Order: sequence, then C-alpha cells, then structure tokens
Amino acid sequence: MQVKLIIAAIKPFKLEEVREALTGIGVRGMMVTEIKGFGSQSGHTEIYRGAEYAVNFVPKVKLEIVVAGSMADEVVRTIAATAKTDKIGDGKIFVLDVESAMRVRTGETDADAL
Amino acid sequence: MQVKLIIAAIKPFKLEEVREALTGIGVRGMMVTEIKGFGSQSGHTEIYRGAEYAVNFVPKVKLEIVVAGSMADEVVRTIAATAKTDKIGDGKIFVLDVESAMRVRTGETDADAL
Amino acid sequence: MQVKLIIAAIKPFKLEEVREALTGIGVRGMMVTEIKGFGSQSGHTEIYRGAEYAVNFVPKVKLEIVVAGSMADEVVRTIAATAKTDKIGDGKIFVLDVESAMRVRTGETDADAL
Amino acid sequence: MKLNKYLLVAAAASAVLVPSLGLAQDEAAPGFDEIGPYIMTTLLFLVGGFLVMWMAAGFAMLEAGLVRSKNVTMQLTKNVGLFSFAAIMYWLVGFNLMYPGDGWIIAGWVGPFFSITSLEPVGLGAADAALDYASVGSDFFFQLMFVAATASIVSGVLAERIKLWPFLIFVVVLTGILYPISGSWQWGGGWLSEAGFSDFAGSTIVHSVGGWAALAGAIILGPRIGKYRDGQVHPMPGSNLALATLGTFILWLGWFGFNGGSQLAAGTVGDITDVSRIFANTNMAAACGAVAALILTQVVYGKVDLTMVLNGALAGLVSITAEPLAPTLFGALWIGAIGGVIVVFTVPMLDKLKIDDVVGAIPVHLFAGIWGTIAVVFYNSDASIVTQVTGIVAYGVFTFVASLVIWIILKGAMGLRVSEEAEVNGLDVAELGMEAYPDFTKG
Amino acid sequence: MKLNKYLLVAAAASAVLVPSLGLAQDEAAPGFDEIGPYIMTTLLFLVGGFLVMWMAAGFAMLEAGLVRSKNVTMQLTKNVGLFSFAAIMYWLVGFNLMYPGDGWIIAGWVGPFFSITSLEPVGLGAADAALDYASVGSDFFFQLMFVAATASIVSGVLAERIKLWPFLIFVVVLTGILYPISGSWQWGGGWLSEAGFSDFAGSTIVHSVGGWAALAGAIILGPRIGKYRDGQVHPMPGSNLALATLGTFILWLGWFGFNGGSQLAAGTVGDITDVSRIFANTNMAAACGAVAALILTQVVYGKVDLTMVLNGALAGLVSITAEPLAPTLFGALWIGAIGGVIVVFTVPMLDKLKIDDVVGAIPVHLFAGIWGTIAVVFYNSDASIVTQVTGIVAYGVFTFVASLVIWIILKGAMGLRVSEEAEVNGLDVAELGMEAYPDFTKG
Amino acid sequence: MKLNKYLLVAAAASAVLVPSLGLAQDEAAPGFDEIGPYIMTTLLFLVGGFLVMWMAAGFAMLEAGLVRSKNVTMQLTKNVGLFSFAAIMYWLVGFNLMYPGDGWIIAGWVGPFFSITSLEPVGLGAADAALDYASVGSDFFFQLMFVAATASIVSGVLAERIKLWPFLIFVVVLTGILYPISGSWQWGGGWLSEAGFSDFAGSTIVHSVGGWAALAGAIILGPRIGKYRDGQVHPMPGSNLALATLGTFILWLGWFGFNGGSQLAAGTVGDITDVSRIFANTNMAAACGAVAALILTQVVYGKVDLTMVLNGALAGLVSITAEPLAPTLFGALWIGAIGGVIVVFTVPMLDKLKIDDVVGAIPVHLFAGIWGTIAVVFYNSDASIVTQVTGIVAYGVFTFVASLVIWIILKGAMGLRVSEEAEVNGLDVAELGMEAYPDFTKG
Ligand SMILES: Nc1ncnc2c1ncn2[C@@H]1O[C@H](COP(=O)(O)OP(=O)(O)O)[C@@H](O)[C@H]1O
Ligand SMILES: Nc1ncnc2c1ncn2[C@@H]1O[C@H](COP(=O)(O)OP(=O)(O)O)[C@@H](O)[C@H]1O
Ligand SMILES: Nc1ncnc2c1ncn2[C@@H]1O[C@H](COP(=O)(O)OP(=O)(O)O)[C@@H](O)[C@H]1O
Repeated sequence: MQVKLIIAAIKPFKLEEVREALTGIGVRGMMVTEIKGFGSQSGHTEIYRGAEYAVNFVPKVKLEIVVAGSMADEVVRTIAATAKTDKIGDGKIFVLDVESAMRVRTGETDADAL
Repeated sequence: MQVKLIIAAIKPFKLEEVREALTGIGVRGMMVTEIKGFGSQSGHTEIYRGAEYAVNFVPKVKLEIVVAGSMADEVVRTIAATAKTDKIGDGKIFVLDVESAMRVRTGETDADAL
Repeated sequence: MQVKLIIAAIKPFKLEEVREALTGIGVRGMMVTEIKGFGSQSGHTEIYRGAEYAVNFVPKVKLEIVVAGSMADEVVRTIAATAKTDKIGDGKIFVLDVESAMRVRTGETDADAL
Repeated sequence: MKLNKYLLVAAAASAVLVPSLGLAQDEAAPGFDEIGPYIMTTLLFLVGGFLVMWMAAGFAMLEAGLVRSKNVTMQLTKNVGLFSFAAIMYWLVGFNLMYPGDGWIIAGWVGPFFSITSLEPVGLGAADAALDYASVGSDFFFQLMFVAATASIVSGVLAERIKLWPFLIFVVVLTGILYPISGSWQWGGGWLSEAGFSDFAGSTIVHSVGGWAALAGAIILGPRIGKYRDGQVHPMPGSNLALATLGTFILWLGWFGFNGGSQLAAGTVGDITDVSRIFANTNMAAACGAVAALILTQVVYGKVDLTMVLNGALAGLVSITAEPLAPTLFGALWIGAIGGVIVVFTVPMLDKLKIDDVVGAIPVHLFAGIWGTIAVVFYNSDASIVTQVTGIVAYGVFTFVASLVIWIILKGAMGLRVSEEAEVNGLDVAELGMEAYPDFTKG
Repeated sequence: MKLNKYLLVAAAASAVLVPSLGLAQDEAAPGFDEIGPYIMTTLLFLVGGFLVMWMAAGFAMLEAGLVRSKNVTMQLTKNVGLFSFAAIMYWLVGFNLMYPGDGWIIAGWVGPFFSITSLEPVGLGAADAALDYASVGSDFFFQLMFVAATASIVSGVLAERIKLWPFLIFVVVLTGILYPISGSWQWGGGWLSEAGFSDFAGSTIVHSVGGWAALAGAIILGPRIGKYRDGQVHPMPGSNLALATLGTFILWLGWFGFNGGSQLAAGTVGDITDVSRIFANTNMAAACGAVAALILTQVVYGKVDLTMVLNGALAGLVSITAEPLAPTLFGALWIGAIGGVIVVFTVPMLDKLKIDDVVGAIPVHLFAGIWGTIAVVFYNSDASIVTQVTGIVAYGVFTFVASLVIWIILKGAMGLRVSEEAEVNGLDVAELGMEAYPDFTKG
Repeated sequence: MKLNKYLLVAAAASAVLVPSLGLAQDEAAPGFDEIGPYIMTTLLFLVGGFLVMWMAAGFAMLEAGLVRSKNVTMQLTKNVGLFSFAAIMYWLVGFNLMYPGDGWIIAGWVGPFFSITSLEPVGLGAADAALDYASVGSDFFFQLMFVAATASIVSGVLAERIKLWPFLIFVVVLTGILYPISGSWQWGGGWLSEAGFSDFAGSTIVHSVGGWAALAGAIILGPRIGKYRDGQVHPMPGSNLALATLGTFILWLGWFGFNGGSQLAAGTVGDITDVSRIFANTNMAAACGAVAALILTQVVYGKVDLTMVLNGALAGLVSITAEPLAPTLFGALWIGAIGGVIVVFTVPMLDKLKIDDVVGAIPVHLFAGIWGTIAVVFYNSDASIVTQVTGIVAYGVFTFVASLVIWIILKGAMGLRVSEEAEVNGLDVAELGMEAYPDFTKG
C-alpha cells in the first residue's frame, strides 16, 4: 500500500497552528526544519549602519510529513488552508512518492510505521 | 542503474554510532540535519517558572543518504539496528527513488557519484 | 506536466554565487538548509587543547529546488558549474520526481506553483 | 588640565628641597581631620556610583537573556536608551526636584521643576565645600544611577511587545518627574521622612516604584500573544540563560554600591564600619534568596529552576535594601530568604492573573520591595509598622495611578503595542530590521 | 538609617555657622592619624572584596563557555548555588574556624566549630575598633569571597556529569569545614605559619586546595562518556568561547582585589605602595602566562589555541598569587610565563591519565598553584623551600584525602553521576528541564 | 608576607595595651596631612587602573559581537593577545620612553629606549615617597592600561581578515614605540605640552592615535571580500549584539577610571571634587552620544540602529575625554551629542571611501577624538584652537605615517591577509581550527 512524502515550506509563525490542524486530521508525526527561503517574497531591502542591502532569504519552516497515500490530499489541503495568509511568501507544498517506510522501534513498515 | 534516497529521523545521541555502522558497510557520504521531531514521543510536559507546558517537538537528527539501490535494504537494516533503543521516539526510516545523482567535482553520475 | 525536486549539497561560501546563477536561468525559488556533510572530504584532524581528533562532518549547505522537468537538467548543470572548485567536497546533486506541487497563497498547482 | 608626570615629579622634588613650602601649604589648607571625611564620602559616592551604573548593564543582560532571541536587539536598545534618557532627565529636572533643599513648591510634597543641576566650580576650595557631606558632583552621580535602576525594571516587565518610543517617553516622565517627586517625600526630607518612614537604600522608593510603574504598564499593555491561550499558560523560555546569569551577577555586584553607598558617609570609624556591615548583609541576603529559590523549586516542582534562582537572589537583594545596616547577618539571612520564597510563589500567581511579566521583575522588585520595607521594623527600632505601611501605600498609589494615566495617554496618542505580525515575527526584524544573532538558525 | 541630603546639608551649614561645634567634635573624636589607616584598610577590604566577589561571575562565565551547550544551564546553576551556599557556610562555621584567634580546639590545627560570625555593632566608636587593622565586617566580607573561589574550581573540573545536589553538598563541606581548617594552619596563625610557610594570597591555600578537592572528585567520578574512547581522546569543544574569554577577563580583574587586598593594609605610604606593586606584578604575571601559552601552542601545535591562552593567563595569575609583592616586574614576568607553560603541557598530560578536567582547572589552579608556592623562595628571603614544600604537601594530603572520603561517601549515599542517557542528552534537559539556549538549533 | 588576622589582632590589642607604642609611631611616621594625598592619589590610580583594565574586556566583547560568528575566536584571541603584549612592551620600553623625566634623548621629542620600568622597593618609607604625587607602581599600572586601549582600537577596525601574527607584531611596535613617543610630547612634558596643547585624558593621545594606526592598516589591508561588490555596500551584520552591548557598557564603566583617574590627584577637596565633576560629565557625554545616535538613526533611516547607538555612546565618551573637567554638564551634553552625530554620518562615509572598518572604531575614536580635542577650547580658556590643531595634526601625521610604513613592511615581509578561502570559511576554522560557537548551526 502506497505512502507519500509531503514537503511544505511555510511561515514560521504558522507552525503551531498547522501542527494542531494536522494532528486534528490524524497526522501522527512530522519532521520540522528551520530553513532560509528564497522566492518572490525575497529581495526587500534593509538598512545596516547606513548601508542598504537586499535580503535574499527569509526565514521559513519546512515540514516533512510521510502519510498513507489516501491521506495525502487531505494533508495538503489542511496545510494550505491553515498556512494561508494571502500575503506573498505563504509557501509551497510538494508531494513525493515514498517507496517504503519503517518504524525503527518496532520494525513495522509502510503505513503501520506512520 | 538505480539509486535510492534514504531519509531517517533518529535520536541525536545515536548519530555517531549510526555513522560508524554505515561507514562499516561502505556508505561513503550523507547529509545530516538537526530537526525538531513531532510524533508519539512528543507531548510530555515541562515546568518553566511554575507553569506546566507540553513539549510538542523533540530534537532529532535527520539523515539523508543516497545509495545504489542494491545497498538500500542493507542501509535501512543497519540504521534500524543501530538506532534502536526500544524506547519510544527511536525514529523512522523512509526510502525514495532518485532519478539521477551527480558529483559536482568530477561530473560523475549516478552510482559513481556516491 | 512533470515537476522535479533537485537536492544539492554544496560548499557554504558558494551559496550566493549559485543563487545568483540560478536566478539567472529563471529559477524563482528554493529552500536552503544548513547541514553537516559527511563524505570523502571528511576525516581531517584538528587539535583541541592538545588532543588530536577527526572532524567527521564538514559544514555544507543543502539546496532544495523544485522546477519544471524541462528545466531540471539546466538547473543541475548550472549548480554543478557554479559550485565547482575542483577541490574535494564540492558536493552532490540529486534529482527526484515530484508528484505534485502547490502554491499556498493562490492554490496554483504544479509548474504554475513554482 | 592634566598635569604631566614629569612636572609633577619636579614639583615633588622641589617640595622635598623646600620643605618650608610644604609647611606653608599645611598652614593654609585644612588638615585631613577636617577634609578627610569629605574626601572619603565623596569617594564612597564615586565608587558606589560606578557600581550602580554597572547595574544598568546587569539589567540589560538579564533582560536580553530572558526574552526570546527575536526580541533581543530591541531589549538591548531599550536598556541603553532608558539609561541615557534617565541621565539627561535627572540632570534637567530630577535631581533638584528630588532634593529641593528649601526650594519646595509644596512643602514636603513637591519640589522645583525648573531647576537644572549644576556642580561645584573646578578646583573647589575646602572653605566652600560641605565638609560634613560630599561633593555635589559625586552625590548627583550616585543618585542619578538609582533612577536608572527604576526605569530598567519597567523595560523588563513590558518586553517583547511594547513599541520603542512610547516606552522611552514613559521613561522620560518616570525619571524626570514621577520618581523624583515621590523620592523627595523621603530622601528629599519631605513629609514621609518627617513622618518617620524608613527606607535605607530604596526597597520602596526605587524598586517598588519601578514595579508599580511596570505593573500599570503590564495591565494596559496586556500579555504577549499566545502567553495565555485556552486557559493555559504557555511559557516563552528566555533565549540565553548565560546572559541572564551574567546579568544577575552584575546586579549582585552593583548592589554593594547601591546599599553601601546609601550610608552616605565613610569618613569615620563608625561610618566605614557600617558600610562593611551593609556589604556583608547585602551579600548574605542575596545568597539566601538564591538558596531559598533553589531548594523551593526543587521541592515544589521537583526540579531546580535557574531563572527562579536568579530572581531569588535579586529578591533577596531587594528585601534587604530597605534596611541593610541594622540586621545581624542572621537577620539578613531570613529576610533575604523570604524574598526568595516570595518569588517562587508570586511568579505563577501573576500568570494566574494573566499579568505578563517577562522577566519576573514585579515579584522581585515590587513584592520583595514591599516585604523588605515591612521587614525594617524587625531590626530598626525607630521604624514603626504603621509608618512603613503608610509609605508603601503612598508610593504605591501615587506611582501606580500616575503611571496608569500616562500609559493610557500614550496608548491613545500613539499606541503602545507593535502589530500582531511584528510581535510574532519578533520586534528585532519588524521594528529595528536588525537581528541580535543573525548568524544562528533559530530552532 | 539613611540621612537625607536635605538634613545633611542643613547639618553642614550649622557646622559652618558654629565652628566651635566642629572643634568640639575634633577634640572628642580621634583624628585621621589614628583612624586613617583603619578607614583605608577597611576600604581596601571592601573594594578588594567586591572585586573577588566578581570572580564568581568570572568562573560562571568561563565554565558556561567551556561546557557543551546542553550542559550550560546546569553549570550556571551550580555556580550560583555554590557561591550562595559558601556565603552561608562561611558565616555559620567557616570564618571563625579559619581565624580561631585564641579559640583553638587543637592549638594550631583545628579551630572552633560552633562559632557563628557576628559583626561589630552599628555605629562603632573609634575606641572600640581595631584601629591597627580593619572592621570585622570588611574582613569577613573579603575572606568569604576567597572560599567561594575555591569551590568554583571544583565545579569546573566536574562539569557535564555530576548531579547537582551531591555537588552542592560537597561544596557545603568544603567551604564550611575543609577549607577553613586547612586555612587556619596558615592564615589563622596555626602551625604552618609558625613553621614559616609563606603563601601571600593563596596559591596553595585557595587554589591548590580547590584543585585537590576537584582532582579527588574527578577520580571518583570518572570521565565524561566518550571522552576517552578506544584509546583516543575525543575533545568536546566548549560551546561559547566569547563567554569563556569574558570569564577570564573578569577573573583577571577580580585578581587585583584577590592579591592586592591580601596586603591587609592600605593606610600607610608603605602599604599602599606595596598594593600598587602587587597590582603591577599581578597584571604582568597574567599577561605573561597568556603570551607563553600563545607562543607555545603556536610552536607545539602549529595553531594558537585560545582556550589554552585563557588558561595560561589564569595560570600566570595563580603562579604569582603566593608572592605578588616581593618579585620585581621581571620576576612576575617569568613566574607567570612558567605558569602558562605548565598549562600547555599538563592539560594533555591529564588526558593521558584519563582524568577528565572539563575546563583545565587542575593545571591552572593545582599545578600552577604548586609552582607559585615554590617560586616564593626566589624573591622572598624569609621563605625556605623546605617549609614551602611542607605546606604544599600538608594541604595536598589533607584536602585530597578528606575530599576523597567525602566523594566516596556521597557516591555510596546518593550517587554522583547522572544516568548515561541524561549525560548524553545533556543535563539541562534531563536534570533541569531547561535549555540555556532554547531558541538555537544545535549543530 | 601576608600577616594573618590572628597576629594582627594581637598586635592591635598590644597597641591598645601599650599606647605609648602607638604614640611613638605617631612621632616617627608623618601624619595624614602629609601622607593622605599620596595615599588617596595612589588609590585613585589603582581604582582608575582596574577600571581601565576592564575596558580591555569591553573592547573584546564589543568586537566579538560585531564580527561574524566565523571570526569570533580569532577576534577574542587578538584582544587577549594585544593586551598581554602591550603589558610587556610598556614595561620593557614604553613607560620610561613616554615619561622620560630628564632622560630625553631628543629633548621634548624622544625619550630613552632602553630603560626598563622598575618600581619602588617593598615597604617604601614616607620619606622616600613622592608625597605630592603617588606611587610609581600605581602610576605605571594606570598608564599601562591606556596603551592597551589604543591597541584595541586597531584590532576592531582590521577584524575578519588580518592574520594573527602580523597584527600582534604591529601591536608590539605601537605599544612599545609609537604610542609612547608621541605620548611623551604631551604627557611626558615634551614639546606639545610646552606649546600649551591640552588633552586631559587622551582624545587625541590615546584614541585618535589608535584610530590613525587603524586607518593606515585598513588602507593597506583593503576591505573584506564582498564588502564592496559591484558598486554596492554589502553589510556583514555582527553575530552577537548582546555581546556588543555588554562591551559598550563595560567601556562606559571603564571610562570613569579613564577620565577620572586622569585628574592625577585625589587627596584634596579640590581634586576629589574635580574627579566627581569628571565622572558626572563623562556619564552625561556618553548618554548624549547614545541619544543623538538613537534619534538620528530614527530620523535618517526610519529605524533605530542599535550598533550606531552603541557607537554613539562611545563617541560621546571619546569626545569628552580631551576635557572632561572644565565643561558644565550642559557642555558635556552637547559635546557628547555631537560625538554621536559624527558617528551616524561618518560610518556610511567610510563605506563610500571603501575603507572597511568592521566595528566603527575610526568614527568613534579618530573622528570623535579630533572633535573632542577641538572642543576643549570652548570651556578651557588655557587652550587655543591653534595649538589644539597643531597637536591633532602632529599626532595624526606621526602615527599615520609611521603606521603606514610598518604595515607596508609587514605586508612585504610576511603578508597581512589570510587567504581568500580562509577569509570566506572564517578565520576561526581556517587559522585557529577552533570555532567560537561549535554547537550552533550557522544560518
Ligand atoms: N521552486 C521552489 N522550490 C523549492 N522551494 C520553493 C520554491 N519556490 C518557493 N519555495 C519556498 O516557498 C517559500 C515561499 O515562496 P515565495 O515565492 O516567496 O512566495 P509564494 O509562496 O507566495 O509564491 C520560499 O521562501 C521558499 O522557501
Ligand atoms: N509520519 C511521519 N513523517 C515524518 N516523520 C515522522 C513521522 N512520524 C514520526 N516521524 C519522525 O520520527 C520521530 C520519532 O517518531 P515517534 O512517533 O516520536 O516515535 P517512534 O518512532 O518510536 O514511533 C519523530 O520525532 C519524527 O521526527
Ligand atoms: N551518498 C551521499 N548521500 C547524500 N549526501 C552525500 C553523499 N555523499 C556525499 N554527500 C554530500 O556531499 C558532500 C560532499 O561530498 P564529498 O564526498 O565530501 O566530496 P565530493 O563531493 O568531492 O566527493 C558531503 O559533505 C555530503 O554532504
């Protein structure tokens, strides 16, 4: 049975909200990484000691969530709905195929591992 | 010839041991990232200045290892065996397909790149 | 229409250059993560308070870029060309298939999301 | 002008060659029996003053360590700013408003507003000096540092959400007007000192006052977003406990100047011995405040809480500040220890009341300050519980009400809080465009 | 009670108006020729004391900077805790046990155990003061800070693996009993001072003693997990070298009080000039310890090692502490430099012996302390190598054995080490549930 | 040798029992009227000296906070190293070269090169002391700290790209030769002091000199890679603004010793009152420099820039250093404020000139130093603008040219810059193999 990896880049202050929403729909785990995001939002300028400079990277949070294929769409929709502020820089969601998954503690595989 | 990406979330203090085990079976490279993990282990409570609060994220280390498909299983088994403490939070291992791999320095591709 | 995820591990001081080169060929976004890299470059020794020790991990930067399949090769070539110093540790580039992509703000999907 | 060593040595030589010259001087100038006390007390103010000035760094480090990393630059900016504005305001208005001498506008209640501080002329002659006290310059320098401490208390409580400018404007009013007026009631020789109120170094006059002003602000300002969600307290751990500990040690050190200098004299055996006693008591109270919090958090929560231990040490210091001289070392022990206990129990209490005090300054400076002011009666027979409470209430009502009014005016006039997004993203990036730790990825 | 400025100025005025009054006082009170030295020496203790107190912050920052980030909160907690407990124990037992006067239980060897410190009454009269010395309060304050330094040495060596409470219990015994007893042998006028042992400010009495106690602990406790794996040393780099450097500068500064104050007098031309000489020598020794380590690490390892340079400066300071007065500046230069050399060579040596000293405190305080105590003979003609060695051995045997016993008892009674998992995950999260740098992702 | 308390108390007792003994001493020894000033001035140098020594820590923290995290260990190493080498060189050559007494080689221009500093003998008698001044030891200790400050200025400007050893060699020459020679012109009683130049505590003699030496280095060394790319300035934000703020507060504190101690006397009513005035003025100038920068950055850039505020406070301090005594508090206010203004406008100006000053030390120490030296004429009637400018130019030309030559020689001999890869990867890993914050992932 099929398993998917969902990668999402969102605004840091949305993390808690998204996590709660996802737990709500039964997601039981994820990996969260601090990243520097580059995209259309980037490029605003800052002043430091009188010198203007372009900020190319904005802080984002990356979520990596592995779920049963059947849940993938709902997860994507939930993230999209919760992370949305309608302002530029809300982020992206990508879905990839996962060949196999395993829980280290028990050795369970695929959907049981999640 | 086929190449796989193995993603594993493990307990930080197991990193060194796992790295040694993997070198032992001939893994020659990996990417290591500090992450915050959410899963069944999460949710224990801490006290800060008299207020109880739930710790939703626990520090984990994420390994990303690209290997020849033929090695994938052995790598997964090795990680599982070494990272295992039988305590909740030992982590997960995921395997994904890689379309192509390349070593920047030499331009070698796929298995030769690893 | 097809979308690819390109994962590259490069030397930190090459980040700015690579970013500029990629913008040059029309890449409009990416995720950047600080990682510890393990590979052939690793293993040189340092001295701390009189004790020699092996440095197994070297600081690297990981780029994750999702692009239309048609662009993938050019992106890989651009990264390879820019990140190259011909010294050991230049890094690796991996390409994976992406099933779907979405822009949170607009809900656009796949190539339009990038 | 700085004499150069060469000329000085020459002078010395000549003095040796022509002792008569030396004698001549001795006849002219008064001897050490007259000027010694003046010199020693002036020195006490200078050394005490720079120690208390150092406390500004202590508050800055403590607060920078207890806020989240996204608000550190702002917290540092506020602390440098408040100290600087305080220095100007106290010169422009505060000092003479607090020490009116016979320039009272309303006798014993309000001093003169438009009386800028001026110092003695250069090269003051002994005849023109207040030989029973110390130089005005050293006195001003010393007193100035106290008002800065008061303002620092406010910055900690309101951290992570208040805008820079309204905060600084409040500081200007607090250090230029509020603190000096209420201060004059006691240290300026006003009605409370007449009434026999006793607050040696300012548990109430300095610390509670800062606490009251901060409390008023915290109520008007409201808690940080997410601190009290769905009926629960959501702690926001400080980003750098090493800095917080450094800040506490700095404050501990500075407090020797704070309390010791408040003896206001060092030129007699009795005075310098009293200063010694104050140093010993001050250290004891701090140590016991820390130990009390250490043991209590272990017992109550099952884990020692460093931030509480730091607050405990400071609470011990505040507790002994109203009377660091009279108590025995044993007295300092239990007075300070109770300060530590107060912190451990009142920090969560404030959270229950949804009053968001980022650094625990209200328990430390206000609650322990009240306790210390009451504790005076146990060792100082001149003090009565009634007058002590009178003083506590007087300072509380005046400062709290006046501050409340000012906060409300500022809120109406320019708004006190940063936008929600600014608060969530952090004041450093949103308000100042400058991170305190730009090189480090935040977890 | 704090006089207010207004009243004081009034007093001053009256004094001017009624000079006779002034005269009257002069007749009554003794003049500065009698009280001047007392006042100056008391001041020396107060200033020296707050400088040495500041060293507590120095040790805290140094150690917090040299442990890994996962153990910083614990290290800070230990340092604040040990200073606080030391302050209480030295009052309760230590001070009079160390300075028995004529209250010896075993003459020259053991003083009284149940003699709590009490200070002079408030407003001491000149007649009742020890005009040839200083106030008891200032003396107690000054001496107290020394014992805290001893305890700080122990916390650094045993960092990252010892439990909080057994450590604090050891500190209680060390500061209340061990240090005062051995201290009384010399500074209390005991058998070693009779024998002519010479240790001006405590290279042996303070620093070696801390080092011996720590060494005993390190042996019983064992090294950190993974430090000595498969016959190799696995360094565990300190998490914050800026803090470590700050700590070193703090200690350097505090040392002027440590050595300068140990002149125990400042009221004569000779004494204040000696204090000056001590300041200059102390600074020279520190500088040369740093330079020696700087050059040596460059030569030996091909790279300058900042942590060694910091240790080198401290070793220079410890080396000159036994005799900071007698040597010329050139003497301070080479005595301090050898201290730096000792560090560079003994730090790896300890690793070979698998003795895990997290911050290098054993080389700095024990080895350099021994060196400094021996070096006394080069410039102080009153000192003999035999008595110096006698003293070194006496302090070593007593402190090491006594500490060993206490560590073993504590190990048996409650265990010294945290669990393996706690150690690996870090004491901050495991033992205290509080990270020092929660906002920063650890690499 | 340290007398132990027991014996001392005994002595005290006996003194009481045998007052005659006491009297005998009084007859023998000179009274406080003669020795009091010497003791107080010596004390001023000791306290002032340790405060200025503390500034070394301030520079280290400020610079460590303003460089990127990959260069922090190196910056700390340079600061510890420069202070240590300065201490040795000033003893070996500097002190007597700067204060030649009558040992001039070229009268008023160059003192003796091979005259090592030696202090008074232990236990100096009053008869042998320069009773009109202070002990040589305290004077040396105090003056030594000034040269260290000069060297610290250089390390900040050239940070993040200069190699360790060439930098340290320059420091050796600067502190041993350049600074002492030019210093002797004024403070050594040389030609500029004859000419009536006035620089109380060293706006020019200490701060500008450091600035000129750094400027020469910055020109020879060139900017950091990438700082000025494609006609644009690319800021490289400091890695730790909490440290930078701490450093600023430390410097602020130390400055009281820097300016106050430069009164060079504290034993009369006039002198101690002047020191008080200096303290008050110094604080005012610092506060106003900070406020000026705070307001100005808000107005000009729309955002307060903390790093500018910190620089502003320091510029205020440098501005008042040439004449901290004569001005009124209002004078200190505007003199300091202009210092802050100078910083805000000259920091970007340097960037336009592609002169890469990592910490802003050239605006703070050189530009504000020049301003402060000119400002002397406003309150000190003895000073003339012509001689002030003469002094400024003399120090500028000599120091800049001499430094330029030395930098060029060092560049030719061993190279000044690290390799491009080393610079990009950071000097900590590349040159020292030791990260300052190894546990934290860098963003
Ligand atoms: N092509 C891409 N590949 C990977 N990550 C991307 C890509 N484009 C954007 N991102 C991530 O999404 C974040 C938001 O994208 P951005 O273009 O700034 O705004 P928006 O999502 O509103 O279009 C970026 O900061 C980056 O982390
Ligand atoms: N569905 C998931 N997708 C991605 N990562 C996961 C997922 N579930 C768990 N993880 C990762 O694995 C770690 C351990 O999982 P957890 O459920 O806490 O314990 P266990 O592995 O014993 O079941 C988590 O901290 C998280 O980093
Ligand atoms: N098999 C692999 N899987 C994932 N990442 C790898 C792998 N091999 C190398 N890397 C990444 O590429 C970086 C450079 O590889 P390395 O072998 O050190 O040099 P080179 O790229 O020149 O062969 C490593 O630090 C690591 O981050």
